[in-house]
Amino acid sequence: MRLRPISHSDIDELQALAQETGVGFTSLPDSREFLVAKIDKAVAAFEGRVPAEERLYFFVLEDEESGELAGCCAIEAEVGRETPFYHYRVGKLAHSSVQLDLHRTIDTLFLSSDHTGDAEVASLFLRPAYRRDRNGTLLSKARWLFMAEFRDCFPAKVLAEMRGSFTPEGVSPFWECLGSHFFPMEFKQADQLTGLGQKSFIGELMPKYPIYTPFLPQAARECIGQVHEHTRPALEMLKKEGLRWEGYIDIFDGGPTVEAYIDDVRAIRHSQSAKVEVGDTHLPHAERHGWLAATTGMADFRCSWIGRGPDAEGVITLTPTEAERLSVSSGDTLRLLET
Amino acid sequence: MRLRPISHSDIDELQALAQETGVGFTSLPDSREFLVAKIDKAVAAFEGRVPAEERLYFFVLEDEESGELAGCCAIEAEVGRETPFYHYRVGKLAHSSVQLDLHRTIDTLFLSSDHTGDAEVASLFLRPAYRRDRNGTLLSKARWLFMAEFRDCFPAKVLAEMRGSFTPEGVSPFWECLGSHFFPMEFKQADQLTGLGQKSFIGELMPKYPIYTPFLPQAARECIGQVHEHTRPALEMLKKEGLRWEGYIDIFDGGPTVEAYIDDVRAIRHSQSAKVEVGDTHLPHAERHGWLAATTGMADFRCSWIGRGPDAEGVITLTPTEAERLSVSSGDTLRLLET
Amino acid sequence: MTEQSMSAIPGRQSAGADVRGGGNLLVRPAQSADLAALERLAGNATPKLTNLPAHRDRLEERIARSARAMERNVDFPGDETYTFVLEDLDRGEIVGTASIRAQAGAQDVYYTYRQETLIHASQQLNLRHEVQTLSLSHEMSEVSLLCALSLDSRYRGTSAATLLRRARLMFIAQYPERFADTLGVAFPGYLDDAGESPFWASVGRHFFKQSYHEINLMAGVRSKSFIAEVMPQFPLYLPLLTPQARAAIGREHVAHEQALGEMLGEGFVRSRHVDIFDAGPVLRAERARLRTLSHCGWHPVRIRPEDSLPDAEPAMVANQQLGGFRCTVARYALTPTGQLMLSPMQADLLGVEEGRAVLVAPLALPEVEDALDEGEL
Amino acid sequence: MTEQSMSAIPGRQSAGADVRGGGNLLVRPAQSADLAALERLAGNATPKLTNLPAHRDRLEERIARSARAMERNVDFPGDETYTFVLEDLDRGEIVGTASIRAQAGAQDVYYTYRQETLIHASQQLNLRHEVQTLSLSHEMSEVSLLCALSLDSRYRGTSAATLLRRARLMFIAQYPERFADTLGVAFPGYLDDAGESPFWASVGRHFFKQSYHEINLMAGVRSKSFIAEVMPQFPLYLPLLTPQARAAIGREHVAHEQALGEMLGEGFVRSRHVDIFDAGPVLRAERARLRTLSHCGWHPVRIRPEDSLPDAEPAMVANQQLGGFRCTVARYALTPTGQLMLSPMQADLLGVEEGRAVLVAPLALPEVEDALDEGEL
Repeated sequence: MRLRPISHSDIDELQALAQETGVGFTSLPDSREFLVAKIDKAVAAFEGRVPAEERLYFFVLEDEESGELAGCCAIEAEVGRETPFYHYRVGKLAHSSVQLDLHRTIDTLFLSSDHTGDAEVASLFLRPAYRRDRNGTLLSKARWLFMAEFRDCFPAKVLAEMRGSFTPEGVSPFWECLGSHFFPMEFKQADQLTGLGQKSFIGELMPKYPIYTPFLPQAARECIGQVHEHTRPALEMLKKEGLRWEGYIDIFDGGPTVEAYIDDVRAIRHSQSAKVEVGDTHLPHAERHGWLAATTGMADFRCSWIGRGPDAEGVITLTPTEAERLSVSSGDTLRLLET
Repeated sequence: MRLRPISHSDIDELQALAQETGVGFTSLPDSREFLVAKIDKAVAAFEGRVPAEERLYFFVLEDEESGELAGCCAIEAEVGRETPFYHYRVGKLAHSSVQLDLHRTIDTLFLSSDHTGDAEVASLFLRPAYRRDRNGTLLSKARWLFMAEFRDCFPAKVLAEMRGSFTPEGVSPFWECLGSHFFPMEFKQADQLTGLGQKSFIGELMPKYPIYTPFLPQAARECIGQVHEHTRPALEMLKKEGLRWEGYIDIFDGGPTVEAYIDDVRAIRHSQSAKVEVGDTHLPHAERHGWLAATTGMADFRCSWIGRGPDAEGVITLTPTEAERLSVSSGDTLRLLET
Repeated sequence: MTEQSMSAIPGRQSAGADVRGGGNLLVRPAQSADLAALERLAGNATPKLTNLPAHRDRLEERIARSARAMERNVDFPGDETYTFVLEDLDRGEIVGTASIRAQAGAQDVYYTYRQETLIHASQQLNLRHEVQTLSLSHEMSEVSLLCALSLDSRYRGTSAATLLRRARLMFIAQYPERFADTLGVAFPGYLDDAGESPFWASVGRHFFKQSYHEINLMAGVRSKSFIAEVMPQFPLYLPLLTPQARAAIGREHVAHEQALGEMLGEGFVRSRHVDIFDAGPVLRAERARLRTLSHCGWHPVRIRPEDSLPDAEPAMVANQQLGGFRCTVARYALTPTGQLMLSPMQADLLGVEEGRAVLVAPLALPEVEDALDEGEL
Repeated sequence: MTEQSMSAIPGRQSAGADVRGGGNLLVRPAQSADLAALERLAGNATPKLTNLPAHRDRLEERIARSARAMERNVDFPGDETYTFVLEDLDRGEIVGTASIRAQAGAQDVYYTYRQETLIHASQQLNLRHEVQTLSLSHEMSEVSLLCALSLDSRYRGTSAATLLRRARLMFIAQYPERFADTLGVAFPGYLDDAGESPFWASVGRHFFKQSYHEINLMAGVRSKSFIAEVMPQFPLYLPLLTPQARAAIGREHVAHEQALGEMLGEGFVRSRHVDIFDAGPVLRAERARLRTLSHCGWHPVRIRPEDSLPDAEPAMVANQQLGGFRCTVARYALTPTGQLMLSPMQADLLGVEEGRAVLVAPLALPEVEDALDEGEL
């Protein structure tokens, strides 16, 4: 399994993937036209043909034996540059009176576009059949290695939007109590339009004044900053990297946006460079994947698990298969992360 | 020189200090009554007689030979618990229109009390005669050692408010362009009232709607997040500890508030415990202070420079003078920080 | 002049069987001696009134304040409050009180919630969506406010209630320079069966630690600056309030339904404004549009024996004295030359002698032509 | 009936020497054939008008839209726009145009800035501080808007200007169901010597990449939904605007000073609202309070030879036809029994025969009693 930039020839496989993602994964609709445009955009990004701040890096996880795509993930270099990027920010307003001997702060939701210009990790999907062998970790963490390698192409901060809390019936209490009053449509429709980048309706219909959270019913308040139960493992993984919830939530479902300074992300801080030496086919190989390796080119970026770490001199010995998987040979440099 | 909790007997010296601080140091007015109350409050805090969230830890730097006070500093355990704590937060609002092919974000100042409940390091003052021998660093960093030692008594975040930018004539362009329109008084008066904790006028007079920064004259916009030139070294010191400007500014002068998660502060992360062994009077002694040592009791907290670091076994050997200065003896524990 | 030549103003309807001669009811400025009665009336008000706290010191101050206002030369409305009492002379009892605040927000700001409709339109989706909000407003601060009315319950629905309520307009008619061009009346808001305000339960409760009744009391006896400090500064979106709270907006307390109807009949209209605590309605009107003010007129007094007064429609009659203001109910019995006939007792009550002019307005309001809301709501 | 028996309405003042008989000027609905003239008028408007873009397709659409509105049965104001032209029959030229939008915000929201005063009071410091703001508002969306007036500059200040401006009120008087109870007029705002808007320079400029003139043009030809998306949503604090911008608030373009004065004379008052781009004043009035509407009346037509018409005060005369609406200036010469005397040419112009009723209003406005601002500002 290896992660690499998407290419034009992936279109059929990508569409198959899109059909599998289903509801709630709005950034990958089952529309060939949309997907072709998405690939074009990604290819141009990896080839450096668009300015760094406009790039959408879209990766696929490839089963290099079957040629099948196992999953995908993406990094948007700077969100909010082409379409507005909205959040609610949970802020505190002081309400106090000496006269009444009263002092409290009221939580308030402010519409904000504070994250404009930050990087975003997004669109991670792994086919159910491949949910094994730490493939999910590879998909998720390869992005940190990419960002570490091309640090100059990214801004100071990175964020990830987490799916919010829903009832077992698929209803978002946050939407029902708040968004539904302002958007005369179903949650799904609002979510889809947003996924497709058609967000001008948000600015048009969104309440412009802050929302005092005490006015929201408890069910809605409880959604603020809470994730969907299926999203909890992904959130945990991001938290381990140092991403934190700083009070920004999705305007529709109330799910948290976690964020970090890119330089503080553990995987980025702890990744290291090593020289490649292609060695014996029978090198020791850890039973459980523990080391990630990524190449140093952008257009031909590769990332995969390898069987061992570097030696004390900073040399990483690869099996021929591993070297082939990463398209590297002796003398090349790899960025490694123990994880 | 050693740092210790203030005590009732310091009142005369404290008042001498207060007279020296002068304009702009509003938390230490030359008022005996106020200072007595301040000492009472601090003593109660160090003795654990008030709940952790209400404590104001006020330290003095003592010349243990002359008995003179060289300076002071403080930690407020949780700001905004007794009087409202206000900031402007620089936020972004998206203003975009598909129709006009227009998309921009406008910087906006939101009145906020988001920092309610965070810890604050404040009130640092060092007498000019003592501005040598890294005494300033001792005053500033001793607080991190205190917080590391009593981590449970503090919340997740810590902040420091930095004095804003002023003209050589002592005028704050930010105040002139913004605050003066809403507060019919001089900057100095507003600043003093705030320093004394009499802040209800802020909530009463402050503009309640956000301020669009493009409406501010350039001179005022340039003050946003900028520090007074005298404050720059202090800001640099805090930045090295990992405190960052996250967009909060003082509502009067526009100066930045820097902040960090306490667990991320470098001095707190990197401090270590060591066992004390009192040794020879003639121990090697670094020419430049490089190691800070702090004791582990709250009411009898002491912090000072020592001449060397611990050995490989985590034992710190002190000269009798150093041990006496810190009031420790062999077998005691110290928290050390190389800096 | 024979009795036959005396004529009543024609075409006015009777104001109810309880008015007999009318000489038994008198509205006049409150005096120190009325303190105990005021305290009783404040305590018995249903519901309790923010602006009439049953608080002896405050009431004493209120009376003194009113007396000072009556003594002073006033050229434009300021922080005066005029407090009146209704005296039943037959019983020798004070049975009601009512006030006028010359400027609703003179000392403090007078905050109300203003109902507004925001239009959210989306070109992308080709739709238009209206959202209602309540915005904290001080627009009503400049109006003169009729307020603090409390009436002994035995008199409710009688002409005594009408006299007490509208005598203030007779006062305003005579001293226009002391009052704003726009008058307002705030009515207590709807309370549920448990005596709680559903609006407060959905809104104010979140911002105060005190209860609705405590806050109402504080708003009465203390400065109201806390409102600006504590109440939400940004508009409230109505869809986020509870259905019970939404239903209470602009709805009056049941005990005040009839009074509100009478004020609408007088020419007041419902404004966009409601009380910030209980969402009770605030009525307002240009002074010139009120029936009492447009239908009142000056008439010289002619004193006639009680038993020779013709049985005309009842009217409010007020003298011309500021501090000695008196307003009572008499018959609208005019001589052919336009003098108002009063009994010696009535003249005495009003402190007028023959030839002095009194201000007279019919007690029954003329038919309302346009009690609509002026497009305000 | 002799000439002596004919009488003009007395007590009206002369409307200026330029009115001779008045049969040379006619206001009527715009027709397709007027397109070129409209384009010229739109191009010559000073300053350029948002709601009259010199854009051929838009103007063509405008004429068609007006024609459709005239043909339709309309029971209440909707998205109709009525466009009229002023024809100088002597010259055989279209020399002016003016419109009525039945509902200012029917298709889009009609946004204005509403001037408000916030009171910030501090109990701690015992002071009270007023701060003025401008809030984005759509309250004017419901009014009927008199707009898009452009007049050949040779006619400025003549009765032609008056006719063009007020003929719309003669139309509204006849079809009240088609218009709102409140009418508004928005005047172009103040521009400096360089032709730039100081208000725009201080406000709008920060939010748009286009210039004031480009945005004004776009607001004319396209949907205005961009305003809600791009303009600041929160109120603007006036003290933060430049002095030049503050001075421009509610100030009209110099070329429209006289027109504004005439509209104030008509009974309009300055509202709290100003244009969002250039802060030009928006006047408004209850329809019933306008002089033209309260002083107009129906009179049967009596056709008399031109040379036998008495020299009475000039008046606007309009026929009763919706799509065939005609309004001209004639003499307010009434027979003793109240018929209006018209020359055969005038009657022909209006399309009326003897005995048909026409609506007549004096061209000169009666003295204004209360052109104050109704406490709105």
